[in-house]
Amino acid sequence: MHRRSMRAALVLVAAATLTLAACGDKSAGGSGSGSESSSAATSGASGSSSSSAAPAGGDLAINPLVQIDIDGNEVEASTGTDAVSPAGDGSATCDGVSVAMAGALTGPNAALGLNILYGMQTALKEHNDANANCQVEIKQFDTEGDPQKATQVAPQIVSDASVIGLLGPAFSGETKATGTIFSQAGLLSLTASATNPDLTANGWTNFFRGLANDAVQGPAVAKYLTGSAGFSTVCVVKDNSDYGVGLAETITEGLGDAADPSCAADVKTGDKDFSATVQLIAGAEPDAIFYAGYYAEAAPFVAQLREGGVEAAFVSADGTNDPQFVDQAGSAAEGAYLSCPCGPAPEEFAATYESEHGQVPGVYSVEGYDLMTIILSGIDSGITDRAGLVEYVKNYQGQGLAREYQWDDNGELSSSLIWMYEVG
Amino acid sequence: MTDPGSARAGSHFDEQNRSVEDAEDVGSDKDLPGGVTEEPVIVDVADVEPELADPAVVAERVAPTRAIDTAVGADLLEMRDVTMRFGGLVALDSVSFSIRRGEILGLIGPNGAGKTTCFNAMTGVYRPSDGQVVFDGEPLGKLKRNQITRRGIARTFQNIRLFSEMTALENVVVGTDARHRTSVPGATFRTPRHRREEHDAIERAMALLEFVGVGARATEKARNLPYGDQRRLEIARALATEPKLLCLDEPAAGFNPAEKAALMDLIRKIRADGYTVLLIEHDMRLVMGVTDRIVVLEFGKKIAEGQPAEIRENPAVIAAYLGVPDDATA
Amino acid sequence: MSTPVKQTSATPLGRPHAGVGDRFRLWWNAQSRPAQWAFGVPFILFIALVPILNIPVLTTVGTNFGAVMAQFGMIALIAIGLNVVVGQAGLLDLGYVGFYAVGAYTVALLTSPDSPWNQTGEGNWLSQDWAWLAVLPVAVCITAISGLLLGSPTLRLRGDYLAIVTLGFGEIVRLLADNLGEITGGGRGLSQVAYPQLGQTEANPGGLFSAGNVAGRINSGVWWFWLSLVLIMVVLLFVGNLERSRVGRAWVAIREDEDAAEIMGVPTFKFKLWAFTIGAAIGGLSGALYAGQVQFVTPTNFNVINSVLFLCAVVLGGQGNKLGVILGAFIIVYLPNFFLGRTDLFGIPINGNEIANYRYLFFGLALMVLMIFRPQGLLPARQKLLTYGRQLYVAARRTAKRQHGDAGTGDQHGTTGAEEVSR
Amino acid sequence: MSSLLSVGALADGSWLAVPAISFNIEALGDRFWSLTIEGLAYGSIYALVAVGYTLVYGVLRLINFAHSEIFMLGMFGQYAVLMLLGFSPSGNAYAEGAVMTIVYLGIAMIGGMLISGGAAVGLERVAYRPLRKRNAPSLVFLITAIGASFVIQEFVHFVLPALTDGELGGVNAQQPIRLVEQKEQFTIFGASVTNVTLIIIGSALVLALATDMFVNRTKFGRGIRAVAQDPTTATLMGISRERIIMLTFLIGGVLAGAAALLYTLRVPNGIIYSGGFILGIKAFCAAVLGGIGNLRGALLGGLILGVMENYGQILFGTAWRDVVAFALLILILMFRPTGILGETLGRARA
Repeated sequence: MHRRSMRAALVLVAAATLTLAACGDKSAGGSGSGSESSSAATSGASGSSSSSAAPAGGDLAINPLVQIDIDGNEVEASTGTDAVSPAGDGSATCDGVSVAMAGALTGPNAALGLNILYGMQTALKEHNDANANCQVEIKQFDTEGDPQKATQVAPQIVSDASVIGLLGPAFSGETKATGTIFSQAGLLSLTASATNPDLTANGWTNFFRGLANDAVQGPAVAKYLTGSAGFSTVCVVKDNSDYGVGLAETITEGLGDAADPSCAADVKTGDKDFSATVQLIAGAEPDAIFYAGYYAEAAPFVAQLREGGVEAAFVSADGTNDPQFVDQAGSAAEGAYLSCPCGPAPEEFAATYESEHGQVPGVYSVEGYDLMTIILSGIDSGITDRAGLVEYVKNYQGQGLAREYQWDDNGELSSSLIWMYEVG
Repeated sequence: MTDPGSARAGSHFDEQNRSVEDAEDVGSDKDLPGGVTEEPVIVDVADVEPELADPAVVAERVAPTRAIDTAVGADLLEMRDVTMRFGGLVALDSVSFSIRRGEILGLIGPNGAGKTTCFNAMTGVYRPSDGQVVFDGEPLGKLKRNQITRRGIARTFQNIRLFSEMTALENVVVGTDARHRTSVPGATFRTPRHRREEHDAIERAMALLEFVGVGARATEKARNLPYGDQRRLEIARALATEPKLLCLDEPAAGFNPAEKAALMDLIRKIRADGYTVLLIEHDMRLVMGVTDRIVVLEFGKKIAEGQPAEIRENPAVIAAYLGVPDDATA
Repeated sequence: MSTPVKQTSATPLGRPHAGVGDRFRLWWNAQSRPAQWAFGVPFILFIALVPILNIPVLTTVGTNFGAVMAQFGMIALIAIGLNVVVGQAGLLDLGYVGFYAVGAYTVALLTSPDSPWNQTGEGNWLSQDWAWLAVLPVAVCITAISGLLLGSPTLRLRGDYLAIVTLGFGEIVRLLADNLGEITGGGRGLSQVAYPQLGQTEANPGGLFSAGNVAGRINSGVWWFWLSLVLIMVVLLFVGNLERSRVGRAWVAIREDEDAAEIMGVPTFKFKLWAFTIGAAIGGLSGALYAGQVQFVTPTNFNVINSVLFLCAVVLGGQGNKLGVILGAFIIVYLPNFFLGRTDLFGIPINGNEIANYRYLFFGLALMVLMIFRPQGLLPARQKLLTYGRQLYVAARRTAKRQHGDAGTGDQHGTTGAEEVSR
Repeated sequence: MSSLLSVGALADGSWLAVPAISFNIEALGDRFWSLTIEGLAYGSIYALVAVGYTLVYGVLRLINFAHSEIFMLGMFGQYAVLMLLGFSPSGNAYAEGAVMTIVYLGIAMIGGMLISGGAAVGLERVAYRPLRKRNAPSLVFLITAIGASFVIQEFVHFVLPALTDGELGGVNAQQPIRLVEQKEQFTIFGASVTNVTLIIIGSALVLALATDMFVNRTKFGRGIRAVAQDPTTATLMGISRERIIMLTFLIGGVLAGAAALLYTLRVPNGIIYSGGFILGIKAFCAAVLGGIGNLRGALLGGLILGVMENYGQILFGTAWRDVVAFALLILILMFRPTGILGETLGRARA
């Protein structure tokens, strides 16, 4: 008897499901529509449209707002059309030269590594297509973002004689663990994403950072928030990653009195429920919330903030500056400020990138492209050894898609600027 | 398992499986997983240590070496008004009797009479709700089970509980370890005391195996031994702890008459070697044949105590067992 | 857990020609000590040389083989330690990574310049050169104490409860490292941890153990591997001594039937606590190696999934078998690296990176299949629990031979064995 | 070579810096009731998942480590059903009206229950039954469960996107489909109660009562308790152990599926391949807390854990939530080694 009633229930459910499914699309409330084929989610870092991603929160996208310096003052953007092209003049000759890429290519942190790799590949393709006599190769080394793994990978990079330059490591932790290896081998280590300020204080002569570090981003954004944006109380929330902790520290410092210690909170990477933090913030009634962490947590966090009735501005940084943030947070993301040392991707680049890799450029894709371009231009100028390439980068000065590149003695960019984006 | 407190530790299945497997596997040196039939390796300890071929040497090595305060014939263990309650159930109702040093005492009674509970009270598995167990002049009080063993009470189990992955010899050596003092530091650095104790342990364990008659299977895993040998091995393991009192919980369960006769001989031999023995057994013929005195329990109360001949004639005992033939009480 | 051992799958000892392994074991056990050394030492030397021999298929492609072997050394230590707890004493520990973390953090906290408790440098009590070595015993002791502290309240719990409590402990340790940012650096970790400063040269300013030593075949990874190999030998010796003693027998007895063990006079709680403490100390030792090799410690390296992997190494190799768990550790560490960056195997083109990417999928499947068909692990346990049991093993082999028809040879051994027994 | 140690510096003692942990008792007092209600909502999700652990443990003495993945599959299951119903991922809440929303939620919940229940039964068949036939020790079951857990996670991570053309699974969380917009309904003691909280607590209550009735009142429930208490006797009494075991897994799976839907109402962004793991561990904690093997213990343990960790994260800071949960577990087990309610299944020993 039981069995029969169970079966009957099953049939009923199935029938109901079918009927309802036939009713067709449901439309979402709010500003967007569920099935509308819009060119949604325009990424700030990309400036292009996402084709496959479903429309999220209507037509929200991350749009560049303003470029600021370390004091939070606006600076005229210098991005643009005069960027150095990886193609060069097409007459370069070289043989058996390769560039290594080290970063997380598999595992939970792979997205960031792949963004850089794809950016590099886009540059490489332009170069190799134009220079028939100089076919450079990218050698990929997967660190999984794990410091111990990185120490196993690094010797392979160093001992590969064809590798004359390294783009990476991607994360600060693995850079700390492997810095001595590359430094001792005299191998160029050009990072597109490791933003921990301490990295350039180790005396490594081979290490260059292709973007502003957190010690720039923190104060710059903090000053911008208290200055131009006019916020007087800010809650700083951080995750437990190397990146989040470091960034939160510089932001808090930069905010000074504006940072409200009573609502400073910690979350963990992987958390999806932030109700306690939301309650804490709701009680403090700040003007803005700064979140130091990645989009996977930022998206549910901002959504829950809005559901919890917190209307204060949501500010976050490069870890959140990803189309996925908007996709997942929906309308809650609207109006969020996202800073990034990374520059917005010009449309042409974004289109090429998407056609080659089937996805829109993510955070640091442009850096991957720019830095690869610098290495390639060094190779094109006839450099064939590691020392030569380090020297070349040290003296390099040129325009990239994202910014102008020139390094100081420590390996930091001489003019480190931050971009502010707004979701809208 | 007899102990509800921690018996629930093992799963019910575990127990069930164990007994089922015992039934299937015990005493069968049959098929390997691959279907290959193999003979067991017989390593006779007498082969390794030829002196053990002489029973006198064996008996001497097995004989207890511990000083016992109690004189021969005096009370070694005394149950003083021991009451045991489980919730509303009274399993033992102020039971008093004593075991005298050097005797073989039988403890009998119909099913559920409280024999095993009594046993557990002595060996510290349960603490009496009321009353006292006094052993060798001192109350057992709140001693832990392993401490009680060290004080000199050893037991076997109704449902065999050997360490099945260990060899027969190793099982017995675990028993001898109760008298050893080496701990981690000593063993790690192989101190002289550790070496001495290890030597003693093996020597005594081999003698014990020979004594109970499983010397030929010293290096076999306990679970591969035939059923009867497993029972005898349990006795050897218990003797290895150098007890003043050896408690045997239905050692003849599942034995055929010939094996029972051999067991009776063994029990007598153990007593002759200087041990005191408490025997719980259903088989009346065996109990009557081997014990010096008998205590009869029924419904948690002692109903009779006396020599086998007296017990046989005791009307209360006859009433308790009325209509039930001796052999079938199990 | 009082797990009764089942008969169905294990091949029982005492049936000598059941398999190559058993036959080898009988032969090995019957050898005299010098003979065992004569065979053992070259074998260990061979293992030590594996990372520099550059054996074609064996050597990893995407990662440095020496560094992989260094990691293997650490995980092997972990597996030996966990084997004491799980394999020998039968205590289910799902938070073993906690001890690994305590060991690593002890070293890092005392020697990293990022830490407020840093003891190296001017005016402090640790000299820079010897800091790692000086802190090593400290790390082992502190980890042992942490094991004692965790064990004393929890080891009275039954197996399944112990599992979740240890898992909770492992997580608490990681979360403490994460949350106490002022001391541990939180997510930023502690960098520039001390390491043995040995053999500094012009070309190699950091010395042999420095991560920077990657030139040539004998790089820092190999040195770390050799160091861990030495430590493994020492630990194996001690653990082996324990196994063949009252302690090891007590552990096995507890594993098989805790109640019966206690009734046979085994102080079960005491020996469980010892197992826990010893296991913890070995885990801490491995953690200290980790901190020294990577010279950088963050909480993410110590999450639950690693605990589970360690446990898998033990079960995969064969719990209770010391060599088995080392093999398990090797498989866990080596296999993903084997495929990484490999484009062909024996001439067959493969996409190694893709395979490495799916490693947990394959790993999970392999575990499930293995548990069905070989639950006792690749090398099942055949513990030897007697210090002076050799004469018995000799006799066992002799008997085995006699049963096989080719009698003889062993008699002399037998006599010496008997003498050994009776002193 | 310099000296190994400099004792003077050691004796100095100034090197020892100890961090301060602050307590925010005021905040706890201020928000006590809202924390309690939120904690109960979260706790009832734990409770439903914990039932799966506890029932399987009661019957098989097996820690079904893969139960967290059953829960995770439930999240994907209800999501897939919603997609079939025509909903597409969006950051915004749909406004379908109360009645239709409840109908859709009901269907999604049933979808989640079917997927989870089916997966649990399948897991039992494929992974555990062969082991039972071989009488494997419990560590072997645990390792198999861990293996299965890897396989299910990686299936959703890598294989599912390939099967569904990228619609489901993969490395990122699913874009949420929000059917219910969180709104305050009323307040108790000054604490606001939202519609989502109401749905969660209400559904969990109904399901818990139903399960309790099922286990304690029906023939099948009696079978489960009989097998839990004494499998051999139960078999002799004509109860099919295999069927009871299957039923146990089914109930556990179904409740995990229901919990999955409730969880996604609360945390719409939580639908990711790795999303079951921590929640599963917490639910297992809850089961142990209440006394593993004890149905009501699991329910109680879930609620206690949910409420206590919610207090804890306000008291010590949000980063300490999990520490509070695990420390609570260890503390309680130290004083009550078999959990709060002891270990018997249902009313078997009442």
